[in-house]
Amino acid sequence: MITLTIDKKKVEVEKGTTILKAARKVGIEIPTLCHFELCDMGIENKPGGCRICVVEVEGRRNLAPSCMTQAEEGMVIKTHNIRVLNARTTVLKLIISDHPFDCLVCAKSGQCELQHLATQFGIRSLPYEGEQSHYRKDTSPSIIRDVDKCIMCRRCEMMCNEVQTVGALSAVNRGFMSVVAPAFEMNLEDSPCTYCGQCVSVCPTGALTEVDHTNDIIRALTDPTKTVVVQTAPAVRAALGEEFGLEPGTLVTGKMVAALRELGFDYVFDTDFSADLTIMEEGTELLQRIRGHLAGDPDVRLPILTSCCPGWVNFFEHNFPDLLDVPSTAKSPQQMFGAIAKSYFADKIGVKRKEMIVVSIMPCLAKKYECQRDEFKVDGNPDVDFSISTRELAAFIKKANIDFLNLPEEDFDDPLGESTGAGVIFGNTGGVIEAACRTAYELHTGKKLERVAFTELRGMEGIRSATVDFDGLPLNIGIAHGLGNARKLLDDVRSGQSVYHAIEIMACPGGCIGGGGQPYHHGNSEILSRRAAAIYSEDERKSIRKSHENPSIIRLYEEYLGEPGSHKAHSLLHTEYFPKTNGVTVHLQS
Amino acid sequence: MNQMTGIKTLADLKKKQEEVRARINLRDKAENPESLVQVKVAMATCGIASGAKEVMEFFVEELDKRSIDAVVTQTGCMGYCFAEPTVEITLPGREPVVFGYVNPAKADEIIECYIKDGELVDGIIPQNYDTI
Amino acid sequence: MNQKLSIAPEVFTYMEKVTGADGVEVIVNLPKEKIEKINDICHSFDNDPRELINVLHETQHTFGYLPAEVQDVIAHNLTLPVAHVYGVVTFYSFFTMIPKGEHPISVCTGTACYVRGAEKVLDEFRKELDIKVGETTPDGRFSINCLRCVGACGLAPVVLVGEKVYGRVSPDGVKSILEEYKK
Amino acid sequence: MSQYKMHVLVCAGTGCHSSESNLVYEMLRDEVERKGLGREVQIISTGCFGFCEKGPIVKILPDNTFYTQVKPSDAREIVDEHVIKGRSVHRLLYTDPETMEHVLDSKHMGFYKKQLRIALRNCGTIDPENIDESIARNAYQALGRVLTEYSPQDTIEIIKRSGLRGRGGAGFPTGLKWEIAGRNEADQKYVVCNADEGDPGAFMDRSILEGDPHSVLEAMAICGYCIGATKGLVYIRAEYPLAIRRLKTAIAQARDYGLLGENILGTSFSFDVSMKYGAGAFVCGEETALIHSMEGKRGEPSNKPPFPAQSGYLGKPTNVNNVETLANVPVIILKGADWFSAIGTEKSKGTKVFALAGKINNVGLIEVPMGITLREIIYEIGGGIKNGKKFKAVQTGGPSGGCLTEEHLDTPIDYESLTAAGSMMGSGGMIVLDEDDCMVSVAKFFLGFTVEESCGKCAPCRIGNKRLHETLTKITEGKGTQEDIEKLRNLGSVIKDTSLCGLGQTSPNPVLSTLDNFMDEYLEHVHEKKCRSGQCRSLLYYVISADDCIGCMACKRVCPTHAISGEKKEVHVINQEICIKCGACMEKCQFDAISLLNDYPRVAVAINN
Repeated sequence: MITLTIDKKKVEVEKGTTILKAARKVGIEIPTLCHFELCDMGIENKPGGCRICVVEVEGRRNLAPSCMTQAEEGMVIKTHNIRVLNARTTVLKLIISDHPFDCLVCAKSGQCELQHLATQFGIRSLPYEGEQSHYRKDTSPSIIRDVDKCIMCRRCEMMCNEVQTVGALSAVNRGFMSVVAPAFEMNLEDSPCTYCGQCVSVCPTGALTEVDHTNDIIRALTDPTKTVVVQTAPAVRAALGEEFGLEPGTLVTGKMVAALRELGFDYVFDTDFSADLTIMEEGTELLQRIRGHLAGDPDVRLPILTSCCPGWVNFFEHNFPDLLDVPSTAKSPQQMFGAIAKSYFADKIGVKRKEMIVVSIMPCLAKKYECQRDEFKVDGNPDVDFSISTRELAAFIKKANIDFLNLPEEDFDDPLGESTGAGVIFGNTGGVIEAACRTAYELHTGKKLERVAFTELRGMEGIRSATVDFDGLPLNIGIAHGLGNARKLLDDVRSGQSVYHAIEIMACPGGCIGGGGQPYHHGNSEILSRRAAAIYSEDERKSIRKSHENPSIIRLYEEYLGEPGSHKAHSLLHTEYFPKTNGVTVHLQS
Repeated sequence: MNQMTGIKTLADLKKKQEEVRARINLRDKAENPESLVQVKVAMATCGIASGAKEVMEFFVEELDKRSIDAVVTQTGCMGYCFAEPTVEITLPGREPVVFGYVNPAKADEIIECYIKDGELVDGIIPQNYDTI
Repeated sequence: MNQKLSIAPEVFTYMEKVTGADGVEVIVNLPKEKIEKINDICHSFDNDPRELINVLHETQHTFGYLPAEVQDVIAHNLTLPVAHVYGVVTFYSFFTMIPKGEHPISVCTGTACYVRGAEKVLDEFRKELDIKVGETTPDGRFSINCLRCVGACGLAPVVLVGEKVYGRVSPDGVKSILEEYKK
Repeated sequence: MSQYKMHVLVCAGTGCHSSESNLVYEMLRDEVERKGLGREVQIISTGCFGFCEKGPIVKILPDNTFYTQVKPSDAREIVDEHVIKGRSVHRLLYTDPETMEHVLDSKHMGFYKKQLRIALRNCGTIDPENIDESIARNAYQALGRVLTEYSPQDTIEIIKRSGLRGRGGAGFPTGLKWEIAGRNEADQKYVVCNADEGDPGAFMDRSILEGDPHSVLEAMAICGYCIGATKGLVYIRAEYPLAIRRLKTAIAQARDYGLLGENILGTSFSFDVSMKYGAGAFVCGEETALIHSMEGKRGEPSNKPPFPAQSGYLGKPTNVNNVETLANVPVIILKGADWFSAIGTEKSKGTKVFALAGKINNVGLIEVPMGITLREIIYEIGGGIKNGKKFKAVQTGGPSGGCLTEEHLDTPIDYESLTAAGSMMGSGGMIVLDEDDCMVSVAKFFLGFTVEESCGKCAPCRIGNKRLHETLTKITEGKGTQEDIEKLRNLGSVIKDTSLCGLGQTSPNPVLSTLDNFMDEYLEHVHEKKCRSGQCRSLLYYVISADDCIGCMACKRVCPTHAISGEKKEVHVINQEICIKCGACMEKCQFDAISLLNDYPRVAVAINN
């Protein structure tokens, strides 16, 4: 243990602790900007670049960045004397001097960490005016890059390279002209970007934001000829409340449904329903493959990989084009919902496909891209028209001056609003495979599952594995969240060393609850675990917790699809994958 | 020079150094000529005509053979054309002395007596000049 | 985005499939010989990503510049994201994505040359050739670059045309230097 | 083996090489062969003599005749006159600028008199492409002694006692650095030679590598032995092709002889050296940036600690030393710590190589004992200011350093005194400025350099230096205010205080030191709109003389901004507020009525108004 003095307070910390954390221990909050961490997940960004967190260490010539200077025995530290305050303020003014002053119309206004600091420091003048760097604004299907607002905190670069191993972004150029960008400053759309949105979720300013589709939805809602159907993903209900000041982990399912009705959606449905449908299809495929494998069929590929996560799908299309036959062919819940809504449900209510608008509320930015994919269109009409994030929904509710906190709790509409606990846990890492196990176990063994919760599949470690006993058939399950972890499992599959029968992958750390479209967690990993806990508690509250027991699902198969894996199910609920090659050149030809 | 014979020990290295030292001997000496015996042979036309070249070679080879650290240089005409070949010898810490009519035999005597023992020998030309 | 500038016209003539060390097949707009040359260079450094800078040196030495396609092939060989390669190329001033002129002019703007009037010499070159620093004349004959100290401070101000060094250059002498190459 | 009577040394350093010294070498060799003197006269191409101002240099031994600015066509005369007849070629001798007399040999040249060459001991004496010449001059003897007689700790003690400090800039004690790297246990460690000399106007490392590569290789091996490393890396600028070639040759020759490789000199110690190239980034001189660059990444520095000695190249303990530092090591081992520590001042031992440049007569590379004064360097070694101008300042330490003035001329030079005077040792660039130099412009020049070379990682350096440069530009354009001067000071001190690495921590020095020493010039620029040295174009004023103007209207017609007023046959006046200083009027005037002043023409304005 090391004892040091911070602002005249004695503090004892373990060796290796940074000054920043030592200060927090005694309630001294040193402002930071580039520093970012999700400590439970081993994710940390501390390039030491912004110099906002500098403190004075007695005996040292220069000010020290508290985020990366380790505490030493006997250190005497001042975190707010005049020298430190002048330095911090000057540096902040410098950063602002190379940042657009368009806060009023910035997508990040109110959520911007730079803006918060300017408020906290009481910046009233900008004496260091000068040249500002200007770059092209780049809009992709999911993410907008407005790098004039980049402050070179490098968080996005860290997420994209170290955590996600996507490698779409890198710091480029040097000095004043340096900025984070894709290779050759090409469009994100042409880069190996997967739209996982983790860069957006950590960007402190408005340099990286989602493409906002709220106005498209408003247009649809005001069009009397359109029937507007909305689906909400499981992770949204566990996080939306944060935007209205509720404690992280507060479930707001009922209020969310009420708010969507208030906003004017004609039908408020649940993606959990199509999650159950996914289990029916994917679980069936899993069983088929395993049975084929056991029967010695050489054409069967194992492991089977889940395919609900569009960021993950983009990732393997880019990086593992040789393994396109490994993932399940089942569409994601969002797309299954769209396909069913615009066929089965549209028929049911007698609305033409073209007159129905399907909107999804997602914790995810890759969903925006997914719903625009050509495979998910019929005669150019997409199964899901618009996908907005949890954050966009919150902004929409606020814009409509709906008193969210005092809304009554309401229920989803029928029939696409009915779901089981299995559908809900899709929002957590490990949830999809757990839901699949619940159904596959009963379908395979014909026995009733005694213990519904496969707790061995839960947790926050990046890569987890468990062996599930299917009544004498041991199934090896692998789970990865975060694309960097996924890459490790996929490298094993490629080299033939994978020991798993089935692998669940989610692109975002924590799964969908940590998605790129969720309310900003600002590096507080506690928020993620509370959202996860909320999802599991919703599962426990549900009377039905296995997808194949969902009455609406059963009815859907009876009335429309026939069997899971039937021809009709295949044409509506399954898809195929395409190789995408990284780099400049492929794009240049087209 | 890349004769692939590796230097395998410190003794090898020292031996190698002895072998190659001659290459740069002259340069080492030139750095501190004051501390060495300096021999200047007048090598203008008149000197060469009267055999200065042989005398110079004799000095170069013999001083080396007799292990005397010396710098042998040539210089222009010293102005004593009557006494060519002329040689100026400077012992460390002493004034320069010029000898006239030097031939290999005389040179041998100069080395043995003056350079080795500091004893003056015949043939000194009075000094009333400045070295250019 | 100056991608157009970075691609030499002849590059479009062929398209080849390349399999990088990562096993992924890509299609690159480069003639086969060039791809093979790049592969050879990468291979001579064991496709080691840590040798990226040495690989880039060698490649630029061979091709004269590092267009996007070339960086792409290098990235695949060294199993690096192409963004990383681009990040490195744009960090170091020695690397260029624009082909230099037939006679690349480098004006030393080190301190010794600066205090002896390098800036005025540079201005004169700019005026004479009507291009900015870092640009190449439309006919591809000349390009101007600045460099920091070639260590010939005794000759300040110093100008290099290709490998040839011109010392004590005055603004008046610029025309005659250019004349030498205009024939 | 026949003994050569005469050695003709031809400088083949970059400076002389640029002025065709290779041709001089070839012509001399051919001429000597033709005259049948090949067995008596040896022609050697060597490293830099340091006297770059007058290159190419040819030095003839043993009489130390020093020929300057030798052209290939002079070869015949040198051979005919000097080699054969023993007569110096007077027109090629160095002329003392004060006495205007020819100096016969280098021993009597002011340039060399005060120098003490330790790091440069072999530069200009040996053929760097021939390992035998190095071996003859004791190369690898120190390594041999260390390997056979001393323990690593003994060796470190010698270096520590010698007082040797890093010559790359900050002056960290070398022995201590080795000790720390030695203490950290690891399966692999690295010795890195930092030859990324990016300081514009400093070229000592290049000269050492070009002139005496084996001293650096030997020192790296000694360091490897001390810290327990078997791998050495030289990180060298790609802009130094000659040094790269010589170093490659040296490594190959040392390997051939078994002086690098497995079981060196029959001991259990193995060590080999490979090369990594820089690619034009000044910041890579900073050791953490250098390591990132060697790993194939952007050369961005990272916070220290961890120091490279703890976690460096590939995460392994790494000792980084600069070329000049290493070149001192073998001599210290052979001659002893006491010999070395007797040279220099109390805290700064030994010598320092400086690259002397700018407005000085003898531009070149010099090595002087620590503690020598600036006056001795500038006036005795440097031969005074060029063209008899008045000395104004000397800029040391390159872009990280500051400007020293008249009052510092008698300060003994060492690490501490330079820092105390607001500058720093840096890598040893020394640029002399005279009365024609504008100090604001000089500060702007260095900031321009920093802005271009800043890596962009930390905000104060990335944006702060840009703002400093912009403010200085504003001042040189005559648009500065008193507030700007104060802004410069605050910004400068915050950038120093908060930047991530040495680049940013020192980059405001040129501004702060000129503010300290030349505030009057700043004030003149700001308040009087005047640049006394006439360097700032915007602060020059075109004025029409009432006596000479005949009112022909020619200037008025040609003025692009209509700044000239006046009726036909009346005296014309230039409105300074509108004038853009294009000079068209002056070019047009046939009566020499327009002149250029560096004082604001208040009288003319008064008439105008």
